[in-house]
Amino acid sequence: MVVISALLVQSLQMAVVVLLAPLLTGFIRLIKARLLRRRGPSMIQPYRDILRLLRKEVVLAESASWLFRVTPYLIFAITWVAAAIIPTFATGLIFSWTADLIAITALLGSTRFFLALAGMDVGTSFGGIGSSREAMIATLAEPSMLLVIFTLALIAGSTQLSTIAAFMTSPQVGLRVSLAIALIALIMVAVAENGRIPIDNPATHLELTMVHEAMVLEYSGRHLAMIELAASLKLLLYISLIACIFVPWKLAALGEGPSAYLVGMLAYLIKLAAGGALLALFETATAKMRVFRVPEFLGAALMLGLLATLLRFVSRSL
Amino acid sequence: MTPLAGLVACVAALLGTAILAVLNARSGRSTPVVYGASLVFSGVALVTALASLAAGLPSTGASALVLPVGLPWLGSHFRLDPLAAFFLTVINLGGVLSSLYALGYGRHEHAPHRVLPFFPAFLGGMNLVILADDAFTFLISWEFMSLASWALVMAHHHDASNRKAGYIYIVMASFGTLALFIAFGLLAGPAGDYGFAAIRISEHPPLTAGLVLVLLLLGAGSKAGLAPLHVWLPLAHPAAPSHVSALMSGVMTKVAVYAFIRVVFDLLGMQVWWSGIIILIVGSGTAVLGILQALMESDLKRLLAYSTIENIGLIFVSLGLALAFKANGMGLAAALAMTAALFHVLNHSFFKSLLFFGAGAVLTATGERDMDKLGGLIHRMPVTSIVFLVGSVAISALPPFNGFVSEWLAFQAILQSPDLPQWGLKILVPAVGGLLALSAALAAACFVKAFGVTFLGRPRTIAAGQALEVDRLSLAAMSILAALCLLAGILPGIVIDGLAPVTLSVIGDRMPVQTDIAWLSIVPIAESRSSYNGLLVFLFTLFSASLTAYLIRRFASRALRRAPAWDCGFPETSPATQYTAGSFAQPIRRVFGTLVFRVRESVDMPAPGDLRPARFAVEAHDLIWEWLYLPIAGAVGFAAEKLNYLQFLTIRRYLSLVFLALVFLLLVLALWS
Amino acid sequence: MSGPVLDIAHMLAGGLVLVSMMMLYQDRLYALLNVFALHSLILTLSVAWQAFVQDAPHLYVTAAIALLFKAIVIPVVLHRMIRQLGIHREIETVVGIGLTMLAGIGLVALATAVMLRVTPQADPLAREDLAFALSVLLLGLLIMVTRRNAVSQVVGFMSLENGLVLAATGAKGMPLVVEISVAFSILIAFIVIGVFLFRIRERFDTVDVRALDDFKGRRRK
Amino acid sequence: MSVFSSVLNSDAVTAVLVIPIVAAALLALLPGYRMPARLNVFASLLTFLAALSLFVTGQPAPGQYLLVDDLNIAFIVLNAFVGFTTSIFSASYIAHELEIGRLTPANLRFYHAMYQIMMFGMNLAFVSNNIGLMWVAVELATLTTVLMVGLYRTHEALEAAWKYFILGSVGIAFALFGTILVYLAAQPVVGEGYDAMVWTILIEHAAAFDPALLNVAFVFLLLGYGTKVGLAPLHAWLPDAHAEGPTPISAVLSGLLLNVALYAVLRFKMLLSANPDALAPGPLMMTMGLVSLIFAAFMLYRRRDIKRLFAYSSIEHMGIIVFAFGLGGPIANFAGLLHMVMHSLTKSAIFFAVGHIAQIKGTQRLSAIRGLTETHPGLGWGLVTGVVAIAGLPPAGIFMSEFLIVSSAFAKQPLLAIPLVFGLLIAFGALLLRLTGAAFGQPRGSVMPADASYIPMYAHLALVLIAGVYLPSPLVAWFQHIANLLR
Repeated sequence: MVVISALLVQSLQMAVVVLLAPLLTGFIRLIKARLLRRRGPSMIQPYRDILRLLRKEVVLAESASWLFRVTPYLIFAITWVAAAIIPTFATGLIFSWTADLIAITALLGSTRFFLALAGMDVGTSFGGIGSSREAMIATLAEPSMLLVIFTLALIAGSTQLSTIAAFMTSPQVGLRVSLAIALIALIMVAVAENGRIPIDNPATHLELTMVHEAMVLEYSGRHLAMIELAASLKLLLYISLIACIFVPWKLAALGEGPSAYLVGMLAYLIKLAAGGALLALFETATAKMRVFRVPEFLGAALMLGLLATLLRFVSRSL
Repeated sequence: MTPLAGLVACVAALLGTAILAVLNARSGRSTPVVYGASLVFSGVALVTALASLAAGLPSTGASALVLPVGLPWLGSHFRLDPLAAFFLTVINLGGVLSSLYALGYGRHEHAPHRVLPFFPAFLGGMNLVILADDAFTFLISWEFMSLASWALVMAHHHDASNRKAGYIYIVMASFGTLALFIAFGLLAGPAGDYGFAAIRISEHPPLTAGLVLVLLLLGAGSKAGLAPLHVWLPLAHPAAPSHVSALMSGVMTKVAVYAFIRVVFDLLGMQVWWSGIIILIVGSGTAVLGILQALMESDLKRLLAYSTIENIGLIFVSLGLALAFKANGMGLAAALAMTAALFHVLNHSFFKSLLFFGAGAVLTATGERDMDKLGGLIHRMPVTSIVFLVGSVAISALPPFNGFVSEWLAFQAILQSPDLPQWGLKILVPAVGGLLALSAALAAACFVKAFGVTFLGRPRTIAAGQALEVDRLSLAAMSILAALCLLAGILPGIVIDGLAPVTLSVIGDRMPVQTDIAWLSIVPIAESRSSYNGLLVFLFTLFSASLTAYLIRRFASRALRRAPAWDCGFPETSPATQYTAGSFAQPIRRVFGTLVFRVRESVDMPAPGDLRPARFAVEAHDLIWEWLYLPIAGAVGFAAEKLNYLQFLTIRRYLSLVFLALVFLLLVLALWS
Repeated sequence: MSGPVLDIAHMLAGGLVLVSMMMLYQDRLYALLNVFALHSLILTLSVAWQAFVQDAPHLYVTAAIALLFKAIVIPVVLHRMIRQLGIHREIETVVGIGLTMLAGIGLVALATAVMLRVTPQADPLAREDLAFALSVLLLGLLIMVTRRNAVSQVVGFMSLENGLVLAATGAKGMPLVVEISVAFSILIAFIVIGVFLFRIRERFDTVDVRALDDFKGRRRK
Repeated sequence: MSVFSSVLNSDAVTAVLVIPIVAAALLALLPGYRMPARLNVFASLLTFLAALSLFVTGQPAPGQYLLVDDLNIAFIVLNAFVGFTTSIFSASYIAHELEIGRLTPANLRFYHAMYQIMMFGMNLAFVSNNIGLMWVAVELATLTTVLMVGLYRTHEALEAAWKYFILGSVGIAFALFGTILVYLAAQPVVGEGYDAMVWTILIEHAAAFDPALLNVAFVFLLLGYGTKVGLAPLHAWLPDAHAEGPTPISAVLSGLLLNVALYAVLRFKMLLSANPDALAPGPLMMTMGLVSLIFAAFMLYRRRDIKRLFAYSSIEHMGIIVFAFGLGGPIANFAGLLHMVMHSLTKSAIFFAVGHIAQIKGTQRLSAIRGLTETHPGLGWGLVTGVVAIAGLPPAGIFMSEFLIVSSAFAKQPLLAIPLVFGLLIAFGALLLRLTGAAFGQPRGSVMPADASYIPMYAHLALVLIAGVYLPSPLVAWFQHIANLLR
């Protein structure tokens, strides 16, 4: 009986995650528009875009191989799996024991790996630009992410998200400098990974500046839909990751009644809205960096991660 | 017929095949015969080793054998214990698959008589090193292995760079062996009891233990490719035929790791904790430097050789951790670190052999090693590209393949470091963790480049355009390796439990049993701490991918049209506009290269109206080669030049030399007390 | 060996060392040959005296060889060869005469210092005799090393050989002395013929590779 | 039986001496080329069989002049074997030299006679119990090689012979002076006359000799015979003698003559170490060995002539052997003996190959010799195996001896072992550099097939390769007995 209910909760999480992702993207675009004193498209515009794309015909380049056609499904599936493991409204999900935080980072790494390959598959220079810049960003973002995970693992004594969330709500955590530094580093990495404003502008298609867009330049129709959905899913994943680690209150524990799940769901929606709003605010406040200033930005993230780990080591309390 | 006797018989058979191959090297059909024979003998050795490992040889009562060969008064001792059994499995698996691959690939060899006799000798030498149980047999098979691989590197001797690579390789191998001579001289002591059993019993003062460790780092480290001594590896490995490069990179470097583990962990027993620091620094330095060099390469086989250096760095970091934990008495953590190291040894032999086989297939199909002359091979060589993709994903440590599991175990070992008492280690381990993460990310970028530039996009030359798929045997060998990579990634529990007797015999402790954990996931220390389930992640991904595909097929449109690439509206761009290996690595080179290789990029843009073509030049320096090896070569040359005058003196001056020697000796006698 | 016998042998050996020092001083070839003849004469006397003292008849043969071969034949042959081959009479020394003399004195001091350690229980004659023999040997070698032209180096070698014969005859009852002195005479004959055969005019250096023109610059070795 | 064996044995010793002399006399008379060459080979074979018979029969009591003990049997057998194989090689080498006219039948008669006299000289040196007789024998062997080095009558050959002759004479003078000093040291203890020159008597009373005299004697003997061994400051004659003389002579020089002088040095080292308060010979020999090793290692780099390259390699290996005997102790002495035997076999094999290569290519310049394994596989791979063996790579015997020397050196004298390892590495680098150049790469120079005699070369290399892995136990026991003898 317990297993069935756990499975139910898990499938609920998977459904919720997929449904909320476009809404979150739409909400962020709406907030940015309103901050710029524009009406902006409605929140549900991303749903319409995805459905439109699903109906359209796929225009495939002649030199594209089978990898080009398989990648969108693979990227969406892996991102969906990663998102399904991160606790959103409830911890102790049945699948969360299959992969810890390091595995989730590695899963996201493989999505980047395949996307970069897809970018180079068609054999155009823009795909090359996107892939090589994505590779450069990844070489700095992933180590910073892992250093943040080291800090959390050393403080909470585990890399399992449920245990970390439980530890964060327990009184032992207290106010720690290394946690604050880790949060900043995690936010910088999240911004870089999702290709938000300081690193890459999700809105424009300007060849010289784009990173993420360049790789998916050749995609169309249902493939593009899959990739757009995966991108927004990834954004949701990062925000729920930050929420689960640093704002873990009101997460329903395993086996509690439906009321706890409702409360958890509500809290999660509030966290998402807050996160989206903060991101929109952050994006309108800063301008996009030149590509070769990105290494300094991510280098700072890497140093912060290392500092957090070292501080954590230096004394138990800090 | 104990397993050990069987193994020694297989080695003797391999050496016999080598001698036979020498005799009828010229005849046409000797290629399949030799490779078939080495396939059979390595196969038998593989089964024996695997059986004895699985049967769980008691680490103490391992079977031993003495032959009247070798040092006259000692005879040569052979011993099979779990550590030897594991490394024999790795070697002979590599041997079997490279023989299988060579059955197909060998036909294209235009000078078979230079490769055939030395291939079985090379395999036999490696097996002997693992089986040896006394210093002399160990060293003679070690150096025989180097000699056989030198001969293989010199197979294509018409190319001057191959000759240079062979020369540098054999000189550095000899340097390593002399370091090992000294190490075993110190271990055996003045009485000269060279048997490993005697060395284990005799007590070694900490200073000698430290010195032996450093000498091992020089000897075994130079063969494995640790940082300052790695310069020969990217020259020699690509120079050999591909199935030999796979053996050298995938398997011979592991023999060096075995030598390090056997002497430092088994013979020396207790170690001082600061020796861990040396290994950690050297290992992490090697890892980062190796992969940065790989990123700068545009020659596919040299790229793979440099990536071997990176993986060896990872293995030595795990070994350093194991040493540090063992020195502080943390048995469980040491066992975890050692298992991570051994797991990575297995993984690296899988995917590196696979990648070198792939490079060999590309070389046979296009006759080209330079990535900038390839491209679009995925259309012409479908199976090779799939298998190469599996290898690239595995080596970039991405789930669900095996590279990720050993990386994950290494990170779990690093996360045990707060319990270490010493300050130095406490600070160093996270920094090393950071470097490992950096090298893993760089590896992923490197293999995106390797696969992307070689297999994807449009063919850059006619040769790449007309490539044909390689023969079935090579594909079979590569597919087996790809399957092994996936299997080891999905079912890591079985491999970890297989390694348990080895860690028990070497560290004296083992990881908790993994196979009886629910759903086949692995839990290194505690459930709450961390767990990973390769199988479920793989199935979960497959399920969600197929679910999505079904839904889209069911509801979305299935229309599809082929058209010229959009490319932001630029019509028919030539294949030259594609990203090449150099341009792909340009952002990373700009970030890391200026510091590590003193990279200078110079763009010479002509003024408008000037007909000169624009010039772009990248100037990079291999600092280790320029600051360590060239000065040494220069010094030797200078000394040789100066001493050379002594050859052209007059008779009178030679007489004055004799006269001075006489007067000097008489003075010594006069002054001698 | 009572006092006076010891003194004479001693005096003759000392005389030999003195003449060796004189040879160092010569800077003319003809003078050098004459001094060498004197050197061999004193050697003959010393060997004859030893023969008389040790009443060993075979030593007379050595004395005769020394007298006939080295005191007379060799100097005359060399004399004529110098005139016939027109060898330049001036002896080119590598280092100044003064410095060579100093070196010679140093060598004699070294020889005596080395020999002083020999314990007195060996009979005293042997100890002094050896010191002198060693000095003559070292001086002979010094001559060979500091002279540039071939003839003076041959003379140096022969004086070295005289030192050896002195040592050999000094050792009482040593067998094979005659055979050894005969062997050495043949050796010297070979050298003199060699010098004549190769027409080595000026110095050993002429035979040396670097001086010969067709080898210049092309260091083939 | 003992009577018979002693008779037979005394025959063996006399046979070892008489056969070469008789052969020399015969060869001096026989005109032409075919017959003398075969006789030369047959005589060497007889000498070799006589030497082997020394094994079988017991050792005769050391006489006034002759002595046979374990130490010199090893040297005699090695000497006879390499002499025999070199005579086979010289037969085919001389045949070719005659074709291209570098040698005339006239000086062949001289060549074969000198060859056998040299063998006689060497055997006499090994067998002689009287240190004066040993001096004469060594001198005779050197004189004959001087004449043979000058055989080609070219300017370089004469110049090399002249240099060898002058330096040799000075060396001989030192050795004689040393022998006289030993006699003088022995005379008060042993009494006058022959007894004071007989080695077996000397070794018994060595403890009572005057230490200072012994020290001076050892210095002169080391410098005297050291010149013949080719140790560093005294080596000047060796490279030119090897390069300019006919190749069989280079093989014999490298393989055997250096061992004769080394044998003499060992005999006197045993004398010295028997006297406790005399100067220990070890450090002196070790320093000279190291100087030779490192000096020769550096000289290998700039060599342009292939025979001069291997001449310097002989100096280097002699340095290692003298270092090993200087180190002392059972392991090091065993290693020294093994290294000496292996070096003789390998170096003569290399010179066999180099001889034919020089004939085919018509020159000895390394720059003109390329891609041998391509054009002449038999010779090319023979040269590769030889150089690999001499450089100390397994499975050759030299690897085992170098392993024993380095590890025992490190266990006993770590400070001295570091320059040893440094020298070995430098020499290794030079040898392999030249081998890579000569044996591999694009073939260059004439490609005419070689009608070379491969039997002696591959016989030697087979022995060396087998010895690297397996040494028969009687041989090992015998070598260990000698090692203890040498102390």
